Amino acid sequence: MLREKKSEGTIASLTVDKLSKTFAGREILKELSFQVADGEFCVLLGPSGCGKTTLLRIVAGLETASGGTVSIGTARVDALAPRDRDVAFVFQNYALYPHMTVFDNLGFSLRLHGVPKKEIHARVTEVAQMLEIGHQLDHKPQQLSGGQRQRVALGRAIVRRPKLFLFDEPLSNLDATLRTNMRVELARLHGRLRSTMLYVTHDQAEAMTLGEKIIVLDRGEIQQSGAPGEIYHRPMNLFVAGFVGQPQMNFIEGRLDGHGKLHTEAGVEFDLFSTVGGRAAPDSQLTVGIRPEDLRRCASTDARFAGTAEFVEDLGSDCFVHLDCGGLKLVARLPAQDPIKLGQRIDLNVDPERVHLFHQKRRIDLT
Amino acid sequence: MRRIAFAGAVVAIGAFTLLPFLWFVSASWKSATEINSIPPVLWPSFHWDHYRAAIAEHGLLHYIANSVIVATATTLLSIAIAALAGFALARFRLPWGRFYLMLLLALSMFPQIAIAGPIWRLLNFLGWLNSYQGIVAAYIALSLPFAVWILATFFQELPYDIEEAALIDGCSRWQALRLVVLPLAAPGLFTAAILVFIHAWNEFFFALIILTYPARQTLPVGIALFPGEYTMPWGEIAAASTIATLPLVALTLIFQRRIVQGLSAGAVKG
Amino acid sequence: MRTIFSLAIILFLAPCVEAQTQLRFVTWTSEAAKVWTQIIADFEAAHPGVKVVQEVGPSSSTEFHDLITQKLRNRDPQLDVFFMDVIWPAEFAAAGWALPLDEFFPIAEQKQFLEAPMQADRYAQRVYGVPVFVDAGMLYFRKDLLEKHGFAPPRTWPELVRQAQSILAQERDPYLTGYSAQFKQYEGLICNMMEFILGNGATLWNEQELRSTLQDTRAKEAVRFVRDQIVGAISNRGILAYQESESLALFTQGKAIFHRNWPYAWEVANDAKQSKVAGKVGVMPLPAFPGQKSVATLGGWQLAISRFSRQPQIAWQFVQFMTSAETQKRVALSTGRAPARAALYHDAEILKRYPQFDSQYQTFVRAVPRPRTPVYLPLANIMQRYFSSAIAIADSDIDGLARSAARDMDRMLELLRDRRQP
Amino acid sequence: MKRYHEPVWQFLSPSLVVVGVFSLYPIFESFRLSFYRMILTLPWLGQKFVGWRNYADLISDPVALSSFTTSALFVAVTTPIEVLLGLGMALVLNESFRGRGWLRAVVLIPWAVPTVVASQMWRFIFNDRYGVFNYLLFGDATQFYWAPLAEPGLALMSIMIADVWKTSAFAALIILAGLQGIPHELYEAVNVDGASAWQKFRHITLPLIKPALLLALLFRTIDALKVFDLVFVMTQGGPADSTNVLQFYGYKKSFAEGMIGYGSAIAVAVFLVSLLLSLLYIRLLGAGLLRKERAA
Repeated sequence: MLREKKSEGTIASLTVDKLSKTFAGREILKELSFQVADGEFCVLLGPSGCGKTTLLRIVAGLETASGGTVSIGTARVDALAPRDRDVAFVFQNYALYPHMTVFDNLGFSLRLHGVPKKEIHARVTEVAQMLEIGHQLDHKPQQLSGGQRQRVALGRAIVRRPKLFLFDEPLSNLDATLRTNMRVELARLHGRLRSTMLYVTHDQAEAMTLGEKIIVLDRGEIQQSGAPGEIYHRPMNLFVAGFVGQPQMNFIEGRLDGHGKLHTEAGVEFDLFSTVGGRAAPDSQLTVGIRPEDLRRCASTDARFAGTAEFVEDLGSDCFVHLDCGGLKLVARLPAQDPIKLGQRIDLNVDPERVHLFHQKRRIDLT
Repeated sequence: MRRIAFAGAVVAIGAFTLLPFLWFVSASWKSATEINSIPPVLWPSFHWDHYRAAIAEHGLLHYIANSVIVATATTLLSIAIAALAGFALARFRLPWGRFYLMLLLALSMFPQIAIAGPIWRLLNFLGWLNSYQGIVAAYIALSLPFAVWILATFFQELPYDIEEAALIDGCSRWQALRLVVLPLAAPGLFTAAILVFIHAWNEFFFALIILTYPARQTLPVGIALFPGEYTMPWGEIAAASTIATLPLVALTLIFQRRIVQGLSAGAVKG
Repeated sequence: MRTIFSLAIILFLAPCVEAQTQLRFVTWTSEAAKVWTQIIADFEAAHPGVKVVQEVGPSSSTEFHDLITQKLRNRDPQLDVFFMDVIWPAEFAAAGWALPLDEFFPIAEQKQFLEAPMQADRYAQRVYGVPVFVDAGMLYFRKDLLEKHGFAPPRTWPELVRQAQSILAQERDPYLTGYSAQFKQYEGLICNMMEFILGNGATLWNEQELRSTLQDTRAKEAVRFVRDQIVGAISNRGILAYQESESLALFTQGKAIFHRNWPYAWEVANDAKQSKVAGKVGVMPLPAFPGQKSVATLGGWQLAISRFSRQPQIAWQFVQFMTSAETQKRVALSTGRAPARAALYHDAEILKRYPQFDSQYQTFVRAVPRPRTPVYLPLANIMQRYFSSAIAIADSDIDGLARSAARDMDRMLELLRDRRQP
Repeated sequence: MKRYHEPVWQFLSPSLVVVGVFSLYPIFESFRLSFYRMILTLPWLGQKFVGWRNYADLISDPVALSSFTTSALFVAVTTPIEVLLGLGMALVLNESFRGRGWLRAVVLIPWAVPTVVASQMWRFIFNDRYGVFNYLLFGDATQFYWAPLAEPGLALMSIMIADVWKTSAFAALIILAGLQGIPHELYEAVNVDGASAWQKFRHITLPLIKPALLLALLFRTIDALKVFDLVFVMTQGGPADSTNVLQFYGYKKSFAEGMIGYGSAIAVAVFLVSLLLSLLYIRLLGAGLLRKERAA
């Protein structure tokens, strides 16, 4: 999702330096450091339990870190109470004030900061129109639908015009179609507000559509951070490669012989001499990674893989074929036009340029 | 079949709780000879001079007034203090938080009779004997343990993220408590309030030795003044008890839904 | 929240009015409260500059004792004059709570009062209380039933039992009981049992040798008589739970032939509004065992001055006023409680209003106080436990119970031995 | 790493002050006095520090031992009945039916009536002649009449009945709250499997209200050990000392006989028994009652 870069605004960037957190003996965050530029939409992506929510709560001040610092703009905030950090936090289950109307929910923070009534009314109604919840202002949260409640939670953050927006998986409670719509709305919203946003999710589709920068976390450590395309097309380690991409990348173990030829467990060979060169010692273990969409059908003569279709997921737009190539399980993403029947034998090949190579879990660049 | 059994249970419970009390209330409308007539007279002859005597001669109304003042002040202050403590114990991860809760529970186990003497000396030292603040301070101490327990368990069940949203929106802990937590905790506060109120309304021994000015004496002491050295005016005591219990019954009738809802910790779904 | 704290502030600053010298009088709400307030008003009129502040406790002796001792044990200066039960003088004197009144209360003045209460108010040759009114145990009976069955009022307990048994047999009223009295485990039980034991020529304790005499055969005989002849025979077992009000109720409902109670019962039993036997009631001194003299336990209340009072002179003026002949007469006339001054028993006006005082006078003169010792209350608890255990269980081991009760009493009395008062 | 200070002390100080001054000080005073021997009416005996002698006397004092067994019997009988009755009442009150609001208020009457009044009431009801207890049971056949407060065996039972009447409502309230906390969907789920009322109770209701049951049991045990007003008004420990509960015996020693030291020792004994029982309950029935550690 391309958005034009915003000129230097007043919205400060976020700096996290060597942040660590241990709880009951367990190391949850291990000296993380990263930056979020002004107005940038940064996504923290990772499986549940990887510490991404804890990190977000530490930035918000709802939890204290065991070490490291957090700064918004130039000021260090890790010693400040949440209310002094000028951040907004959109909770997973919205955390709306059940005893207040939507209008009061939206205007609550302004009231606390002593903003005059007239201005509160103006800003609240403006945001309400923007989020199409203008005619729910005097309802109570219980009377709203899930989507509406989610928008009120969002509105509550927007009204404040905070230095930093924090999102804790705000879409996870919505149904699929509503979730895709809200993704687009969030992205459009970011485009208009140009505020710095830190967004936590385990849903990679959200990460890819929303994130201008994605930080992949696992077990409290940053696996990789970069633009969505970068993360998808040049995963720096096995974890990122496996985690990003649906369905998951195929992995094939293999051993490099003296002449740059890779012998894989399925008996398939790859001539990598020209690409690997001297960068991998002979006889070392390598892992080959092939994205399902990179596998294409070909004539049996120059087929690199041949297998029978064990299971076919037909999604209409295309279909995922689960193949058994003599014990090696592969998944290929083939166009829906030529449907594959169960048990059918097909031949596949891959453009060597698009193959990913990993040695001891680290990526080896082919070019 | 289940319907009948259930209806039977309802009637049984109603009878078990109400009949003994109704028998005593009926004594308030019986003449002196009817009250302890042998064999007992089941239906009273409905005359009202016991009520007149209880109110006019024994000054029942000012005992009730004193009890209302003492019980209300105790409830308001006790719940205010207990809410603060309960909130802190539920929200801040204090290493000694659990110890403090257990200490409070232990304190409530100590027989009040035994600490009546030292409390009397304390109030005497403070010059608070025969004063509202004296008896109220003692009652707050007596009721705090179970008030804090109820409120701490209740706050702990309240969904935390609503409060965190308030902190983010700019509340201090105090503002978060006042503007967001207390409105949501109303049922819990109510339950603790009713229990504290009833405890203060019923307490006898402390009031006996602390409040000796007629102008300050509360209801249980007032009713203990009804009997003569050898005479037991059942009629007047029954009348006084009926009048004294009505406000409480009315109170509980109005708020009974809130009470039960409060006790079921975590009843508020975020 | 703000409202809560503002309410608390108002309460804490409740102003208390300071008037002239305050005389603090701790009493209980008597049946005739109006009379007392009027008397106090008269005292204040006669003593300008003195304001009597009344503090009130329940009339039950145990609860009033808890309240008064709380002030005295803590040397509370906010206490000048208070009512004292007839069994407390020794305790309050030894504990240093009651002020000796000899300097205010000359012997000549003491002679005006009945000897029995005066004896109770002395401890170690000094006077600690001025009697206000007296009580003594008496036998009430149904004159009509006795006449109907041709009986003269019984002189001895066995005679009473025989009469009760024959009346019960003939009346055949399922609710009727022969004898109603106070056998609940409380102070009243001691008053009742003392009348049986002393009525059999025995005693509860030996004052000179400071030891219990509950094990004497005559004492145990009396207890066995109560267990077998009264509780086990002519009385309903409910008597073991009766205090004055329950026992009197049986009599006023016409369901008791004989009834032991204090003088107040005469007024109640003869009041048609409260009693179904008004006019059919006789009263006489309690019976005794054959060959012995009738004994009545002494009761009643006195006025005492706290040793920690800052104004004993004014306190004495108040006590003197409250126990003056004129005040005593007013109290006797309005409350019907037997006065403590002997002369009033020959006062025409009083006798016209309460003729029974004439026949009861002898009982009051000869009434016997309970053991006068600083450890009376501990002894009382031991005796209550003994008597109740002895008469409440049909085949109780009276000898064994008496032995352990005597042992416990002696152990308490032992504490007095090493510190003989001068 | 500096962190902002949660205003913990602002929240806890009021309760600490009140509890410290008006609870801890008196209780320590009682503990201290329990190591002294004094008889207020014999001041020349002075106030001697006698260490554990009061407690030694307590163990060897036959009246104290019998009052301990009376108290133990009272607690052992009343608490289970009150909790069971409370459970029954709570189950009924949890169902929705027309008069539910009224029944809930009516159920609270016994709890709202002052204890001194309730004791007088039951003394009035249990009177063997003009009380309604005998009349309802036996009508005019006085030969069958009981004298509940006069028979050593029945007296304690009468006090138990009065206590059960007075406090079952409290237990019912706590258990009812536990019942209301059970999410409704659980019952719907098990209905689908066609569970009987008993199975529903056994497998869903009971396990989930265990904390509430424990709380009710705990508070009732603590209060039952401290029973005083009922004994004071109804029987004064009689007849034949059969209702002389520990708390009443302590009161008699401290207030009537002026033996403050010994009376305080009895109070401490009541406290320790109560503490022991509570710890036993919490150990046996699970610590669900205590605060769960807040997850990260």
